[in-house]
Amino acid sequence: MSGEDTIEVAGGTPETAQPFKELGLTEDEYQKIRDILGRRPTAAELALYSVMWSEHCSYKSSKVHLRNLAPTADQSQYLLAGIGANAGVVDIGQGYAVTFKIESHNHPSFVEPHQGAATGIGGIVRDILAMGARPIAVMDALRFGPADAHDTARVLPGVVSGISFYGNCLGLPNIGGELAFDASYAGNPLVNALCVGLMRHDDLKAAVATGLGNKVILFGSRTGPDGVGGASVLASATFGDDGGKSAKRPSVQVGDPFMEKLLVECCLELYAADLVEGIQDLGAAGVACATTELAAGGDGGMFVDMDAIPLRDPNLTPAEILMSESQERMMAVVKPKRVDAFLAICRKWDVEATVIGEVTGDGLLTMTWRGGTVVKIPPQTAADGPVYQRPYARPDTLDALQVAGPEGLHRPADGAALRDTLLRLLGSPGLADKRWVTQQYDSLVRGNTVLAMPEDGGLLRVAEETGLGIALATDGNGRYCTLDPYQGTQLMLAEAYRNVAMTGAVPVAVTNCLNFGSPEDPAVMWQLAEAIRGLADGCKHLGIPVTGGNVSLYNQTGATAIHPTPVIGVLGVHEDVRRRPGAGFTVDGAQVVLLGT
Amino acid sequence: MATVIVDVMLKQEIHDPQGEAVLSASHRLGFGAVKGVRQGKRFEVELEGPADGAALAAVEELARELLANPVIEEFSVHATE
Amino acid sequence: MATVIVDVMLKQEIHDPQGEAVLSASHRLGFGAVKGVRQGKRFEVELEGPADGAALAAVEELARELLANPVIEEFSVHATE
Amino acid sequence: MGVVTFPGSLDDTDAARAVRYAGAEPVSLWHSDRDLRGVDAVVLPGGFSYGDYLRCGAIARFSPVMGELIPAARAGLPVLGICNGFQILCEAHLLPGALTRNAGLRFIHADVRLAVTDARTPWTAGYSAGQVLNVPVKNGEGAFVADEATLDELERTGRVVVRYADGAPNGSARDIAGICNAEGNVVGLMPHPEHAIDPLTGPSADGLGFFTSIVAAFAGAGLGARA
Ligand SMILES: Nc1ncnc2c1ncn2[C@@H]1O[C@H](COP(=O)(O)OP(=O)(O)O)[C@@H](O)[C@H]1O
Repeated sequence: MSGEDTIEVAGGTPETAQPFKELGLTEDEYQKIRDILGRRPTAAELALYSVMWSEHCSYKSSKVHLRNLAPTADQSQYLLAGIGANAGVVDIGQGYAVTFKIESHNHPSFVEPHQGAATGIGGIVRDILAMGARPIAVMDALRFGPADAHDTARVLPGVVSGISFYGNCLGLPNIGGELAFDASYAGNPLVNALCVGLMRHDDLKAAVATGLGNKVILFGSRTGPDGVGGASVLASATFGDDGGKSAKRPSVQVGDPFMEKLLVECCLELYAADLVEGIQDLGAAGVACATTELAAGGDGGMFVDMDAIPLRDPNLTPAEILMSESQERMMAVVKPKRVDAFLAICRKWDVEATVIGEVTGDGLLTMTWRGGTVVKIPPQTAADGPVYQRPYARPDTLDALQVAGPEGLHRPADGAALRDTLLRLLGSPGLADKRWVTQQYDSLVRGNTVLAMPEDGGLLRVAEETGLGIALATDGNGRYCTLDPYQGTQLMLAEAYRNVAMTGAVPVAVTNCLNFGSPEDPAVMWQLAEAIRGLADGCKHLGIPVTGGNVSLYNQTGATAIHPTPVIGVLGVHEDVRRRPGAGFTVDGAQVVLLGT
Repeated sequence: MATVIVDVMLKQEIHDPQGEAVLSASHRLGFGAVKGVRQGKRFEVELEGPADGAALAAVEELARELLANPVIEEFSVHATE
Repeated sequence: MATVIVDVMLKQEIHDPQGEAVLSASHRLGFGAVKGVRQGKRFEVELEGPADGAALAAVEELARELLANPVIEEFSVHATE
Repeated sequence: MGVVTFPGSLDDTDAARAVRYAGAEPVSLWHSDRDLRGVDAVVLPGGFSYGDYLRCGAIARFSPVMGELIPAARAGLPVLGICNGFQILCEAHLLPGALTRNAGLRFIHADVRLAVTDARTPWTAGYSAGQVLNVPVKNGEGAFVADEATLDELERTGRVVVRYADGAPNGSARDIAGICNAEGNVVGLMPHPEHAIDPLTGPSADGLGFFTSIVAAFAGAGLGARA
């Protein structure tokens, strides 16, 4: 049906019932789309709005609070691009800039741990690539249910093997991360992946479609039926509470790290040859998101000939093509004169590339399919999405939690009990050696890793001649943040900040991944608001900007939310990595000094 | 002693990068008549008793539980002659 | 269009850690009747023309050259019905 | 010294850096060029050529540059295959045996102690026999296998070049970490000497010897005079 659902058809059939609820839109949102268009949306348009207006893509619940982070950027002399871009860009001196970001892939990693985690790495790497940078390292912050829980035995090895498979094959050193266990993650593990990229100042790329007549090129893997509707359905709806019905479970995406490696090298060569006017990675929401954001970021409009999009499955409908989350794809805007050179570089890297449209001057995003127009919308309306002021309230269970301080806890009475307690602590999964995980990661590839596991922060050399480097650390603690999301978030910020400082680097920027439960629960919304307020205040104190991040909501099993878990990543600049201090006692007879209170 | 075969393949709609890599290598090697390749797994499961209905049913369950990942793969079970 | 199957298995004398891992997992899951497992690969090769003698011979060659490593693996080729 | 880049090669920049540290000039060789650009020796670096999707090294073996390299190696050109490079050399039958899934079925990255058992190849001449090196391994399919006759032959003819000193972390037959061909000019090993050239970025500088050995060989025995 959708094959013929053109805007003309839609205009003539206002009464046709549309599956907006199944696509995750509310009654109000659906009506708003009709108001914007002055008619009912076509099936393709409905699909497009549904993914763009999903919580995952539109930040509709968190946006009002995230605004509080913006002022932290003003105080930084280091920032070249801030929140709003795919990832923030930080000047690190000597002509170099660094971009970094952390992102969640929690829900897919629960459904299919190996591929879910693998494609999580793939997604964040393309984000960094789209900024014009060469990805140079990854980190992963992982949280699972109790180590002995049945699902943990399924999920943990799969997640780690997925990160190992994708990151190693891509040739990105894994320089650190976290591994924590808590019952609150048993039905909803957290898989947060960070990527950092390096560029020269003038390499910065923007996700904009400008220049009338410029061509739009889709390149990388073909579009298939992978994860159709994933963004709108999976990441926006609590799962596990649908009574076991699997109707909402989208097909899983399979990662192809080899194609991603080719895509990385291909993009970097395209950048070096100055063939790219604008570029966007295809993540959740695929072609819908890339076209909308490129068009909305530009000043004209965009025309897309959907018949030109190379498909892996010829039976896909326009709606499915728009929503497909097929991995390892990018979209670029290229001057007509340079298209041939662009395609030649893609051929060199065996990357399929196709001109699918061009920049227009009418301010609209228009798409045709088999002779009919199936999309014609003002792109900004899809890119911006609704903004919600969700009610929030401090949970009334908190007082009871907070009064139960450590004073009442049993203390070891003698040496033997102390020894026993210490051994139990050391043997607990949270503190035990992480080698089972970290051994599966290549931390050395590219030959610039100065510190990685088991150090508190990762340290990378950027310039061989001068020793310039960058340090990174991530930290999170859901238990602290349950007790006090404001303070807890600041504690995590401080910890990541210290871990970076420990390497000898000066902390200069912050990224964050906010993992919370359902925003429709006022208690969760309060946690989110408090955590963001804490982060904003903490960054103001420390004088460093938040350059980007990611919000992952609906992390819960049934009605029970995970612990509020902001994961904070801090980036530091190291003047000379050859002067890094190591952790651990190195010299006999050295003095041990305790700093701080 | 009987041997039962379990073939596990990615579902049709799931992307198969391995098969694609083999396909393009086949073309580079001059096997132009090859139009598509999908790569899967083959298990040879040796059983104590005969490959009767009960045994096949057990292997079937083993395949579902362990050998195949039902989220992305499908499988078929058959006895060898 | 015809589909030809290529099964590739490790030679008997080559150690198969994947098969062994599956074997012990089977036992843990209570499938005691399983006495041995070997894990190999299965390729579904789609051909332009019919799966006649010439086509099978070509796939046979593809298997020898590319799909199997004769140092450690053996293979068999057959058309699907 | 040539360093080949296949699609999916990852340690090519590291190998080139090691070549530079050893005092030679790295020349980058592209997989689809039928051209060795007159280099005196070639390094096949680590990585996941073609994603290692079929078998590690299986597809790279057929690339045009290998079409040039295989006869040149047979004619005596020194070739060092590291990790994926070793796998490619086995797939190309320049070295016997094959590399299979690690015993634990997981990717392993660890620093290992490596004993140099054959210091006669042009790639190991700078070491003394029995010397122990601290270098990293990182692979998912690093278990060397060959039939008993081949293993016996390798041992008898002294072609096991390096061995895991504390036991193979991956189930490699007879703890073999690296071997050479009968002539000694082609060496393959799973551990990564190019990641042990500077204590700043690796566990030691012990691996540099592979690269300085070959450079010394050019300077001494006139290997560099190859036409
Ligand atoms: N999921 C992971 N990915 C990569 N590195 C990890 C992961 N989990 C832990 N690590 C690394 O292992 C080391 C030890 O971790 P951990 O014991 O949590 O350290 P700490 O408690 O000091 O933060 C650190 O270097 C950390 O970066």
